[in-house]
Amino acid sequence: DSMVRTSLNADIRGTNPGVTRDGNTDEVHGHMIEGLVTYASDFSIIPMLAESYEISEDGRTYTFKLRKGVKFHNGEEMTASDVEWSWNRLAGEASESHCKNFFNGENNIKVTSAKAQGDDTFVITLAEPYAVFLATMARFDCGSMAVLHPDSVNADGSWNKPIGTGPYMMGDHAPGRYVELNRFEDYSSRDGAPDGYGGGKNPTVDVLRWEIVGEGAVSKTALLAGDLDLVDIDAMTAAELKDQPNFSVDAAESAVWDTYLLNSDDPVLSDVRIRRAMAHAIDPQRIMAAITEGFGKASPSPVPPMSANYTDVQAKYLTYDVEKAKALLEEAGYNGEEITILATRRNGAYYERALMAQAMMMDAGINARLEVVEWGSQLEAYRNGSGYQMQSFTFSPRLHAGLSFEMFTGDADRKAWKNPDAVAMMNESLRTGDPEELQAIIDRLHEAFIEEVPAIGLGHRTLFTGMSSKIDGFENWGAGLLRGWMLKVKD
Amino acid sequence: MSFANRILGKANGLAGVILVSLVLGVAVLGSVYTPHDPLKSDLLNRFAGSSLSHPLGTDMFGRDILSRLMRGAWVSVSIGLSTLLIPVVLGTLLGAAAGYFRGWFDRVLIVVLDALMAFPGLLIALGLMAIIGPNRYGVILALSVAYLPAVTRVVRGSVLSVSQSEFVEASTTMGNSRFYTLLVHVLPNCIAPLIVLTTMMFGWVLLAESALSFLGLGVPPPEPSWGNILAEAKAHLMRYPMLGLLPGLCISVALLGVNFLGDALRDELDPKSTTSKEVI
Amino acid sequence: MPIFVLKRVLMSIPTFVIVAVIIFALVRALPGDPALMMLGGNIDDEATLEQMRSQLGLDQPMPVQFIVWLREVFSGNLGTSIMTGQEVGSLLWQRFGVTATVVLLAMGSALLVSIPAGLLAAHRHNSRTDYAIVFLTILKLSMPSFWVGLMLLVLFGAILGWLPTVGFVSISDDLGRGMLYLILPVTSLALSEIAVLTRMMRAGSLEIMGRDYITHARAKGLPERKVLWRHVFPNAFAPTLTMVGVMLAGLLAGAAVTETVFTLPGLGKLLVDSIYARDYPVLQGALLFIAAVYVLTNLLVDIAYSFFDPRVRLS
Amino acid sequence: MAESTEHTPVLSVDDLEISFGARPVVKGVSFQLAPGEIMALVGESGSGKSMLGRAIMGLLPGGGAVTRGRILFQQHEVTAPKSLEELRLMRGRQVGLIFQEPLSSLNPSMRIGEQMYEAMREHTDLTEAHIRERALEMLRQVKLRNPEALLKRYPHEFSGGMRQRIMIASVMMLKPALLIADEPTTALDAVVQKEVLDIMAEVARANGTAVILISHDLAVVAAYAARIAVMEKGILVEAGTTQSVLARPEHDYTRRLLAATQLGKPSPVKGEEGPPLLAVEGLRVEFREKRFFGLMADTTTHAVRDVSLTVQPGEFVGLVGESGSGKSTIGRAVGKLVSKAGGRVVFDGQDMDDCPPALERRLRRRIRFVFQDPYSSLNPRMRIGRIVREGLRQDKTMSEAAKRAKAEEMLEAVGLPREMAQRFPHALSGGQRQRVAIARALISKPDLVIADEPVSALDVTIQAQILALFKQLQSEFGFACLFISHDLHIVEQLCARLYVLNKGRIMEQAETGALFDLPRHPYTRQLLSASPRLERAQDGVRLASSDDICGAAMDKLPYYDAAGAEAPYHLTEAAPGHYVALRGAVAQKEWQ
Ligand SMILES: Nc1ncnc2c1ncn2[C@@H]1O[C@H](COP(=O)(O)OP(=O)(O)OP(=O)(O)O)[C@@H](O)[C@H]1O
Ligand SMILES: Nc1ncnc2c1ncn2[C@@H]1O[C@H](COP(=O)(O)OP(=O)(O)OP(=O)(O)O)[C@@H](O)[C@H]1O
Ligand SMILES: [Mg+2]
Ligand SMILES: [Mg+2]
Ligand code: NI
Repeated sequence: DSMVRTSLNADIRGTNPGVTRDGNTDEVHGHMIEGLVTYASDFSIIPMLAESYEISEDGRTYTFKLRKGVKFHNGEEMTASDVEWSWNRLAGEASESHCKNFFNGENNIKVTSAKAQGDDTFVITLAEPYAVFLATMARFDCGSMAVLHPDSVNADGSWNKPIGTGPYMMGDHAPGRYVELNRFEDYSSRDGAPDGYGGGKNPTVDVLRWEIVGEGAVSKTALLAGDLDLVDIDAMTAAELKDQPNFSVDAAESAVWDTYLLNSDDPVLSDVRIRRAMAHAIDPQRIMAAITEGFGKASPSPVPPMSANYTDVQAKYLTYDVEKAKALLEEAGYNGEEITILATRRNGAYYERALMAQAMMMDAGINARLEVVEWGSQLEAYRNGSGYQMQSFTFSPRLHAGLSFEMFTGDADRKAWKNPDAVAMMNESLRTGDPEELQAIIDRLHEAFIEEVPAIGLGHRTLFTGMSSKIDGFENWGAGLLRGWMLKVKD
Repeated sequence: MSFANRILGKANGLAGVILVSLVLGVAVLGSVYTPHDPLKSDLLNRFAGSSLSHPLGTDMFGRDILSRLMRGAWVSVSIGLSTLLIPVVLGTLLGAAAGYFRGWFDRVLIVVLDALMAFPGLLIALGLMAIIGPNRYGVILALSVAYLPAVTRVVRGSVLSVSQSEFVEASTTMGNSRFYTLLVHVLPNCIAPLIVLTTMMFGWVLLAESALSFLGLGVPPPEPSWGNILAEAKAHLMRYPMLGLLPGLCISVALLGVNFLGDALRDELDPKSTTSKEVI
Repeated sequence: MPIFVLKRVLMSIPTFVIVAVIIFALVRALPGDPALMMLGGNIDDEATLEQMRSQLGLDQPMPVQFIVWLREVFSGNLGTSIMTGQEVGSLLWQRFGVTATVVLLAMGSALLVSIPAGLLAAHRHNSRTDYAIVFLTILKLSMPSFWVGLMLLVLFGAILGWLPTVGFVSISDDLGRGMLYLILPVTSLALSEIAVLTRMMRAGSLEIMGRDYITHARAKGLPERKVLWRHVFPNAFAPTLTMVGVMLAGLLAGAAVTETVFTLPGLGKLLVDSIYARDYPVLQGALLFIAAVYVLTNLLVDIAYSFFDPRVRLS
Repeated sequence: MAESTEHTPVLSVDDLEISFGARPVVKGVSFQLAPGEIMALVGESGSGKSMLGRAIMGLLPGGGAVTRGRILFQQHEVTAPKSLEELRLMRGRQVGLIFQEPLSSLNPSMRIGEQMYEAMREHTDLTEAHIRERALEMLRQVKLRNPEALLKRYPHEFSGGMRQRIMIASVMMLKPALLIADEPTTALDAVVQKEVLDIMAEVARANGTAVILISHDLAVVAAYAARIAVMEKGILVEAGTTQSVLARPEHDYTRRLLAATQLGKPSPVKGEEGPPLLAVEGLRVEFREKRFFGLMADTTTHAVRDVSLTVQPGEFVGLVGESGSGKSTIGRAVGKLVSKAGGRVVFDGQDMDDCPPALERRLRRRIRFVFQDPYSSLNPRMRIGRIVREGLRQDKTMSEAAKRAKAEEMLEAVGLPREMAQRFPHALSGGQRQRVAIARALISKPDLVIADEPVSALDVTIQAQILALFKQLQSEFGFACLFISHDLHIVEQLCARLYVLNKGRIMEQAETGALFDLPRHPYTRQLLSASPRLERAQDGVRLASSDDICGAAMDKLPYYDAAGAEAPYHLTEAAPGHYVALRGAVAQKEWQ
């Protein structure tokens, strides 16, 4: 049997997709389950278990035609009633999943009905049209609203095990030690090449095994020792491994956005000139180069470069210019008030980014101070939108340009950008179904973003993967999730 | 011969004094003068090798390593010493009282200590930092609390043994108060393990501070301490081992000094050691 | 013995109550919210957060939460993990098994090395052997255990390729392979312990070395080895023994660093993970469990203590 | 191993000098010892006797070294051994050393049995059972009762004399070719002392063992040794056959020594009438040894049973009795160092168990102790000066300097040079430590001194000096003393009244004069007759024959006998102030 051994920095939280989950868990689940639609590599939505879908004129009714002959891991064939059951599992009243709130009107989208029609049609009706409905359905944290066989739960309704349609099925799970998935022999692939999280999936590796390794240095050592085949590595290790014979390194830009959130409610930072001065004082290019060992480059817009909505407009940002920064400070009457940057010692260079920003701000005459706290504390400050002036922060991939702004724009405490005009624009971008209109709104949003500086973008994180030379077929993509079905093992 | 001369007359004493003075000297110097600003980063000059202006090179942010180590010496040594204060003084008193008076005091203390020890240092550190905020007092307090039970238990154990001695009984029969007996007769005879433990703890504190730093709980960066210099170097150990070896070396030197000095002190306090014999 | 043990166990009940209260208060005082941690940074809406909170029972007032927890604990139910949904009781037990194996093996081998080394250093006081032993132990004391662990891993795992770098096989499943996985963590832990215990042992022995009964033992014509072993050791061991107790308890409570570096699914790693994830049930359960381990270990040490010093009576 | 023949000496010491640092403590000592010969080494306390003994073993304490001369034992050059192994093989097997201070020489954490066996195991091929048999036999020979049980016990559970006998047994068990016995009987009463020394002499004769008997007791020496060597200040001042040295002492020191054995007329210190200063009433002390944490049955030692005694203000009271009879325990009970199973201790009209702590502490300060084992009662980390000064700690009226001066004065009064104030206890000789303990007790002018064998390790000249000091201080500030001793002559000199103790019970109690003149209880008579003494003859000093001890009333009374301890015990007044223990309740008139 061929096997690929990779690592996770923490154990999966469970086997119940969309319910017991976190980032690591989603990656494992993603191999076992599929939804009706999913993301392509440019983050557009493509059908997955649906053969095709149609959106009604008024944009409220979505009709999914299901693919035929798709088998569950237990050998049964997928029907529309399974889809309806699965939908209710996550989005129904009794759902334990956070995904339920995405569809019950709590957050813009209200699904009024989701019903099977016959054996191969599934229809969802919305109370109001909403452009990102499909993108929401495809969310990884909901397992793309995974379609599961009802036997996945026990008779009493409690969770048993995932019986999905994905190319891999659940294997051995030794808690705290490893998770194994076995290739699903009867997997019915779509035609064509793999595209993002969809397209044709023709798995060749029999067993995928994730070892739980809490420490990056250890997984790297294990890779060198040949005990692991494929691991996520940091920039430093990538630079080091690059030239080693039996290993290869993949570096790919992702949609993970590294940024500095500014607290506009703060007395000092409420002056936009100060915020702008800060943006001019910070050089994203140098910082990105430093934290990626030269692999990555700056891309300060919240919209990721691989997005279809990333244009020349999004490439603009307040450039590094110390003189300008000083002038702005002068103008704003800045008087050496202390500005603290909140950061944490956590993977993801939060601390390093903060430190470099601090040094640069000091150069421009800003009295910046670093405050390093434990992650839990920073997260709390983030959520409350208070207790910080500036913090280095990272947002996980948002695969719709509107959502890229939504993640820090809105009325909630935690959102850095509360300007009503911006919020309105952002909401608009989520509603429109017209691509051109969307692009126009996104462009306007970006201009306003640069103008008002609610956050200072740095760039989209470069993800590094180290592999032994026997691994073939690996390709990273913007969402950063491993796609084990593309892997091949050389002999 | 004076006390100082006797210490200096021994190989370990001499080595201890030299190393400790070196470290203290650098620490004091580092608190007022460093060749470069230890906080000043220079992203164009990262991981620079040794040069005239940066004799030990620069780190991942282009900061001068020598300057950071010098300032770090001050921070680490002052934290290390202040951290030792609470557990050693309080632990000795508590342990001594428990071991000597036994009875309910001992029992209650043991209960409290067991309770205290049951909390991992990390948790205590987290809790304290939440209350005091992430600053060096938090570090000092958290580590002090973490090491208190060890000292208390070790002292208590020794006191249990020593207080069975007849000279302790002799003191009691003289109508000396129990406190006096404990202080003058019992404790000085428990000094050996205490010295060893204290000198070892100095090292633990420096390293523990490093571990805390890594979690964002130590001395708040960018202020350098040997511990957080070490912690920051972790990611670069393989490629730039010097970043980790240098602070490690500093810690080793300080520890060697303190431990040698402790050994010499122990020897000196041992009435049977040959050098302490006043020849008449 | 049973009476004594019973008394001590009864005595430890207040410890547990104190511990339980402190645990609860401390855990709740930690900054950070489990629901928030669980969702990571991706908080998309308050409703989700609230839903998560009520699922975890965190929306109840503190005292209610405490009573609920205490009641559950007394009925033997430590709850389920927020993180993984596993039963906390069985989770702890399982993890403790791993930690205990490693820690006890390490402590055993550490004692085997450090007692003779400490005795030897004291015997050859101020000789080159003594200085060498002191130097090595101090050197070890100044090396972070994380670093030492990693170096061992790199050397034996990556460079020499003799030992596995990741994974774990329980020795109850496969003794031979299990041992293979244990060598490095045990060595790494033992090294730290050796450094500490050797120094304690040396100091204790120096103290005893000058006693008249040691001279008397020599006057009997005993070989030096026996003098050291039979006369110096038992009398010098007391402070070391206390230290063993303190360390053993500490390590059984979790050797987080070692477990992280050597990918052992042990209690320490669990504890640290649960602190980071604010996994209240696991954290609270683990702390209670650890308190029990402490009480028990220290009890054993106290019993052993009176064995080494017959004058100290158990009270 | 080469055999030594009759005419070649087993041991020859040649111009030996031992120094601590630059200070020699043994200066140019030479002597030879033939196989089977018993030589006594007497001399001033601190004259280097113990160091000489230890040098022969090659076991000088740290800091001490042989700086000149050599020691040849059989073919082995001890001062320049070929290897350390050579010395080791010699120790124990061929040269046995009985240490002067038995308490600190026994390993506190090892059972007595183990400590006895291990040397046998090392040096012989005997089986375990044999070794145990030998150990039991040896313990029996030194008159320890119930040796099977003793083997399992720890040193701290024994009385001073018992430990000493254990030491003797464990060393003699190996039948060495040379035995160095350093003050082996300081804590033994006359009866046991005689028996133990007889055994030693017999073993020596049977095995051709040469013995160096270090002793302060010239009477003992006269009884057992063929030759005497006298040391003073590190120099061997005189050596010769016992007879000639005793009869015609040549050196000045020897003469003084012999002169000091004549203690002159007893001058007991009588107390005042009125209420007693110290009254011990019905004291009982038991040691309960829990086996296996109380799981197995307890073994209980009744150390003191129902003892009542009084000490009048200013009175010296003697407490004599067999080793292990509970003398020290009574003293310790008064000092609250052991817990009482019954009875009361009343000091100056105040029940010590029933008074507020502050008052109790004030009372305690008026009582001072001299412990039987001086070494372990001195804090090893305190200099002598400070130890003595500590006796004055409670005196708030005196300045530090005055205390210092007083302490040095006191040191001189007990015959120690002032400079000793700077030393630590381990750097003193046995007798010197004993004197430090006395100085510490007397310096604060207490009302009561409980002195447990305070002069047992002192040579007679210093003994006389100390006794004189006691008397002088007594007349100066009038303290009372409970004097615990095995040495009847000293007791006779000092004490107004005597209590004779056996197995935790008082056997006889009377004024000293009356008791010595007319001892009634058989145990007292035995004690008196066993005690050797020197008497002046025309040609110097000789050993007095011991059978002329007044054989008083050979009555047929049912004396209480410790062997039948279960019988009812009754203390009856035989004459005014003279009490004797009888079995059962015998009416007084019956025997008057
Ligand atoms: N460790 C030491 N350091 C320095 N001086 C010492 C040491 N031990 C003994 N002495 C000194 O050496 C001298 C001889 O001591 P030693 O013990 O041989 O006397 P001793 O003749 O046995 O006396 P005693 O009859 O009192 O036991 C004493 O004056 C003593 O003070
Ligand atoms: N701590 C103890 N544990 C058990 N038994 C003890 C203890 N201390 C003393 N004994 C026993 O009590 C008895 C009396 O001891 P004590 O020391 O009073 O005798 P002593 O009269 O002073 O004898 P000596 O003249 O030999 O010193 C002895 O049999 C001894 O074994
Ligand atoms: Mg002597
Ligand atoms: Mg006694
Ligand atoms: Ni021979």
